[in-house]
Amino acid sequence: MAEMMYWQGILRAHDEEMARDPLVFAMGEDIGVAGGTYKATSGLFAKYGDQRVIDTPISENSYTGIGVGAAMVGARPIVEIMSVNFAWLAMDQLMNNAAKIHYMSGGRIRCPFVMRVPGGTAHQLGAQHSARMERVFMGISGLRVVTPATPRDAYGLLKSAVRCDDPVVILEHEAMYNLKGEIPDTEFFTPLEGVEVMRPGKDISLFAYNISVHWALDAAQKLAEEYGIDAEVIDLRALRPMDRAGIAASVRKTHRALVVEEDEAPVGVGSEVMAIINEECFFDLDAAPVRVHALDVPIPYNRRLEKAAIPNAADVVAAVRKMLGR
Amino acid sequence: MAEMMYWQGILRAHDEEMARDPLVFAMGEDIGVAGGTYKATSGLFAKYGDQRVIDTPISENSYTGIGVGAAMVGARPIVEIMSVNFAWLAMDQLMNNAAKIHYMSGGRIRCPFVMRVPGGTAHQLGAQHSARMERVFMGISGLRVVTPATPRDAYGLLKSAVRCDDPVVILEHEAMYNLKGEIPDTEFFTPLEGVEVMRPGKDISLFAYNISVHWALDAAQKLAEEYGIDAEVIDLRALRPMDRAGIAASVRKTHRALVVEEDEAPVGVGSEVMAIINEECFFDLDAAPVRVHALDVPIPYNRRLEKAAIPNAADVVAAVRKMLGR
Amino acid sequence: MDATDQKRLLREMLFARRFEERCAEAYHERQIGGFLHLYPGEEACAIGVLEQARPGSDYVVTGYRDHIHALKSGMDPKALMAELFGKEAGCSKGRGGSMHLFDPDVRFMGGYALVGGPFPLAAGFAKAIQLRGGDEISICFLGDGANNQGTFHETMNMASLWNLPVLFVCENNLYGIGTAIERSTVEINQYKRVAPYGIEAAQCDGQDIDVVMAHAERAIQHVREKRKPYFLELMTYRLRGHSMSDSGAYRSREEVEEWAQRDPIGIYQRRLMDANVISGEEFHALDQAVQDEIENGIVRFAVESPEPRVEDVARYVYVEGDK
Amino acid sequence: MDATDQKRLLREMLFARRFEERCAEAYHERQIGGFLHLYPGEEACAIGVLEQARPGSDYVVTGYRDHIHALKSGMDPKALMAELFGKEAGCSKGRGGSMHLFDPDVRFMGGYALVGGPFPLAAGFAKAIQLRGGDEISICFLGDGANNQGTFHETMNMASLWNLPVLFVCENNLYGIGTAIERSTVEINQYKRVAPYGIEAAQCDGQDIDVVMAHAERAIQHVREKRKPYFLELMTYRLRGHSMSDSGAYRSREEVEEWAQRDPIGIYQRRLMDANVISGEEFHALDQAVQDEIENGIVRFAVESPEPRVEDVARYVYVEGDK
Ligand SMILES: Cc1ncc(C[n+]2csc(CCOP(=O)(O)OP(=O)(O)O)c2C)c(N)n1
Ligand SMILES: Cc1ncc(C[n+]2csc(CCOP(=O)(O)OP(=O)(O)O)c2C)c(N)n1
Ligand SMILES: [Mg+2]
Ligand SMILES: [Mg+2]
Repeated sequence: MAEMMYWQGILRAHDEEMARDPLVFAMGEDIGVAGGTYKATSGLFAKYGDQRVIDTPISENSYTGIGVGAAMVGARPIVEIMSVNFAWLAMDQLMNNAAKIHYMSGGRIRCPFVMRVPGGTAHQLGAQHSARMERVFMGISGLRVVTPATPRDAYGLLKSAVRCDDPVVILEHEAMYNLKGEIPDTEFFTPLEGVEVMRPGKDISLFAYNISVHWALDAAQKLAEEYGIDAEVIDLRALRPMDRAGIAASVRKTHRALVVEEDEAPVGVGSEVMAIINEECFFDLDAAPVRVHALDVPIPYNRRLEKAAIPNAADVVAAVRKMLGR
Repeated sequence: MAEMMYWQGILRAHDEEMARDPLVFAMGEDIGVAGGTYKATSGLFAKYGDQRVIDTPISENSYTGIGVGAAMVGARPIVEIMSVNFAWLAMDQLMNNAAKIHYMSGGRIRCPFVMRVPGGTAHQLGAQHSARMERVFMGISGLRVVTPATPRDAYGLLKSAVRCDDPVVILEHEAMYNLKGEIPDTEFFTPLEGVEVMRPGKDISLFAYNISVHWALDAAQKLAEEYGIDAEVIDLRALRPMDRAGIAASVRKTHRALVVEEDEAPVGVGSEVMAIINEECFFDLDAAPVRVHALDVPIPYNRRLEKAAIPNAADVVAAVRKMLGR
Repeated sequence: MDATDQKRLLREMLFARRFEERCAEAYHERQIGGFLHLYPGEEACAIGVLEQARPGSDYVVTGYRDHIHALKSGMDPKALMAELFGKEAGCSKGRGGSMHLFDPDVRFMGGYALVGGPFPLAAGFAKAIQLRGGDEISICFLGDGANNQGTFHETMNMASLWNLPVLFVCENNLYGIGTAIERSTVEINQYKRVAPYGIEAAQCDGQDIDVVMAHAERAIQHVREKRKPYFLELMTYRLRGHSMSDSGAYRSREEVEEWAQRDPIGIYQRRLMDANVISGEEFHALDQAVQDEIENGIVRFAVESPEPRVEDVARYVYVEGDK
Repeated sequence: MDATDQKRLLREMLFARRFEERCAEAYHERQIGGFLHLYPGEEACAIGVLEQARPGSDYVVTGYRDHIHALKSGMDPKALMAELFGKEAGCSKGRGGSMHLFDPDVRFMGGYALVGGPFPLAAGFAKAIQLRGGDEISICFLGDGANNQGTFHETMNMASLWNLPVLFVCENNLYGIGTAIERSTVEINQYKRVAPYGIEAAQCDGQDIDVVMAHAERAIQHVREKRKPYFLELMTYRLRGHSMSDSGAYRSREEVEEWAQRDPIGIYQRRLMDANVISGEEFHALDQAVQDEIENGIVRFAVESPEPRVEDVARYVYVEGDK
């Protein structure tokens, strides 16, 4: 078990999969010679050459489509979109083609396409470079959407995604690439479905994903230490399909639910988790479920405004205390 | 008060606004010489000429961006995207620029941009031509999103959108252009915010929008006639921003809620309405709120499968009966 | 090309014509739904080009006007017609319809409704070929209107930059739905648009299958041997509307009439008759046989095939869910 | 151009250089956040082209490397620096930052972070001009890398087809971040890429402001009088990294050194000194004055300006919400 950074986990997954299968290849802007904006593909160009580690022109929709086409005939592309807002440019190929081809062809064509997308609010990057778009990817039938909260899952989800015969979008976080954590030395695969209980608890379920898992864990610690509240922290991890049973199981145990997300609220992960809870275990609830989320604004540049727009562990603590009246 | 078709309402709104203001102009594929796929711009080319009624090349992202640019300096574009799936191609300009420019510029630039998008599941058009994408538009701060259920609102919402200084997306329905309804002879404007009670009732609130308003109304009639259930039908109409107070007011009255949408469930209008109800009036609920929605599949071509994928009035009736135990 | 092959080609074009006409009928009888885009007038394009390719080995992709490309790629016409009828025996199991034909067994990769979408897919097939090695190529057919989509520009650059073995065939029929090419496009000669990408290109008559084949041969050889893209523009015309709901008001009667004179089947039929390869009677018999096959072999099959089971509506969303 | 104007131009370029260097310092001191893309080495491009335009009347738009375009368009440098410091007095009220400068009062329309996004916006400004009448034009500056985006192709076609009065200026600095132009683009001469759109185009040295001005004059005259687009490619080089986090490892020391010899300020300074327009002492004094103004007039203003009120974070989402 070695301590590695988030980006190193991603790099290791690339390397193992590329060494194993000559049809695995990586594409994206500045991923080759430069090694990737976040180093997640560093060294691969030298090792695997320019046919398998491809620096693309700034043509998001078409290099995505080239990846989709290659996947349709058996190759295993890993396409990086440098920052999530740029994914809007690639949605046509991703949504209209990758997501639908298996169904439209009556199951005759498979599309083992992987897209990696750094996103989130980093540091004052402004409205056109700060966003989470999970809501958008999650809305489309045929895609799988996962998002790692730890270096271990950054590694394990990419491994699983490359082996999966469905198109998978992996949402990473620009502020998490240097996060450290343990990754087992032997190969392993994080499942593309199912939640993970990051901290068991009995008083309330905190549902989170990606960076907000860390806010939830911080909040849970503080709630335990200072307020004697025992919060369960659930990493949703697989955003599509979502693990309805896993969500319900936790709520049945704690009878209270809070969803914390970096994104603004309307039509997002929080609303979907709430809807699932309503559908699965409404009468198990002792209190109205709560969303903790970003303000509904484009992300501002000014650092105070930016901070004000994004939730944090303290917001979770406050919301839980309010819900439990403590 | 004249009876008009949905497309005629849209056409009348175009015509009135273009006659009034020389900076109002329309763009889209085949909207000019051919008069538009659904006739919604027919006759305008002859009346206003090719500088104001523009047949575009098949270049969705850029003609959308041209509209956005023109709007930023005071013109009033009405851009038609021929069918909603093509909007994926235009998302970059819509989401990254139109939605954010007012905020990013600290309020210094306005973007009175209007996009009209026919969508929905028409008749066996298949996965790449059948979709509702309100979930996608609704998720983005800075946009307004509305959707007319009647010819009156098809007229009134476009009128309001053209006069609005914010970017507005209007979601129309490919199967509704020939729908008939009354439109007042004098000019009027449907508000871009707020719900409308289409049928008052006391036993349950049926939340719907666009085509599903008609399913809800049909269901309400049947519920009243056959089961003595008095359903209130609410046309959500403004999907962003959503009228939280209007939604809550109805639930406080009926204590039961159902959302019916043409779209598949995850991360959509239904989940957002449920989340709002949870947040606004959880303890007013006598039963778990329910979503009636499409199956979570790309829309199949075969007509039976297509029918099976999309909900209808009977599904609403069944869900209500189940909820009320009658 | 010997007489047998010439007769076969004539038959293929005639078959394509009759097949499409029969589709139109079935559409009017509401046996076929959705959007239906037919190919009459353009037969020499798909058939001429693919005559020079290696069906089952080379990948083929196109837009929504895809029936004849699918057939010439080797798709069973019964599976095609059954698809249009929405049947389980259809090439896409009734899930796709006219715009979404697929047959990976013969490497016919679709069938797409979004204009411009297939450009990058075709380059992607070529990318996979490049990784695997071998001398297969990828062939992409699209219309003139598609060239205004950003994917055209982006894909041409990458295909050339990365030496992808892909042949782009532009079927220039002078219109995108109701918009005449000169109203949407500055450079109406499409083959001239790829010069900045360093892609070799040519333009030729798309109504004369011999001309098409001659150009396609060179084009395919270029792609196959040089492992580089090529762009071939075929000047053609659709004799019917864009789709079944098209009034056609945007074209003059004279224009349509002029092009009808250059019907690819008429041109080739006259040529073969002049050369005594086929007689008027033989042609008539051929036509009868074709229609008979379509009616009794193909349409009947489609009519009699079972519908997909409604319980299976959620199958094929994920590969996992296939079972 | 008389000596006064020549000195003014030299001062403007020097001001631009010192302004950017001071931004880099402020970034290292964490007074400026986010992404910061600086312009040293490219000053002659924005300043030379816009010298020929009509600031406040013509619309100007560019990407994220936008400081100098904003200044030359007439933006108050205090408002610019305050924006970088995230202050309420900033040109975008602290909401935009370096990549999103706006000043509609002088028709500087931004400041965009997505590569290729401004192409259609610029054409849109031109469309509005066309509807209103008048002889204003729209000017769009973007890099070489942006030309691989689909919006380039789509916008060039429409701008030409509809006779939109827009000047596209390509600042070809040979790289898109760390990718050399020949690794991303088949045709490295960018002005040749617009031929299929029927757009007049030229390429020239972007380091010599006299050359830039001569070409820009012709280009702007073409757009203003003919009411048609024009494409001007300026060959240039950025002497710093792409943004503040760039290691620069992808360029050789020799290459950078060679281009540093062709620093636009050095070229112009030498020319004016040779012509006795300015002496070495005068230049030194000018430099001192510029630095003094930046430090004591501009940076101080930015430092002392108040932050936006956190309560206002949700303002400016909708126009309605402005009050
Ligand atoms: C992205 C997208 N935009 C618009 C359309 C609507 N549309 C369908 S076919 C067509 C015209 C295409 O013309 P062309 O490429 O010349 O092909 P043709 O039909 O003439 O063979 C258009 C605009 C679409 N299907 N997809
Ligand atoms: C749509 C989009 N894709 C990718 C990026 C990341 N990116 C920022 S600048 C840049 C290079 C642009 O190069 P060029 O257009 O030559 O401009 P330069 O920075 O050299 O002035 C890239 C790839 C982006 N900002 N937007
Ligand atoms: Mg055409
Ligand atoms: Mg550059």
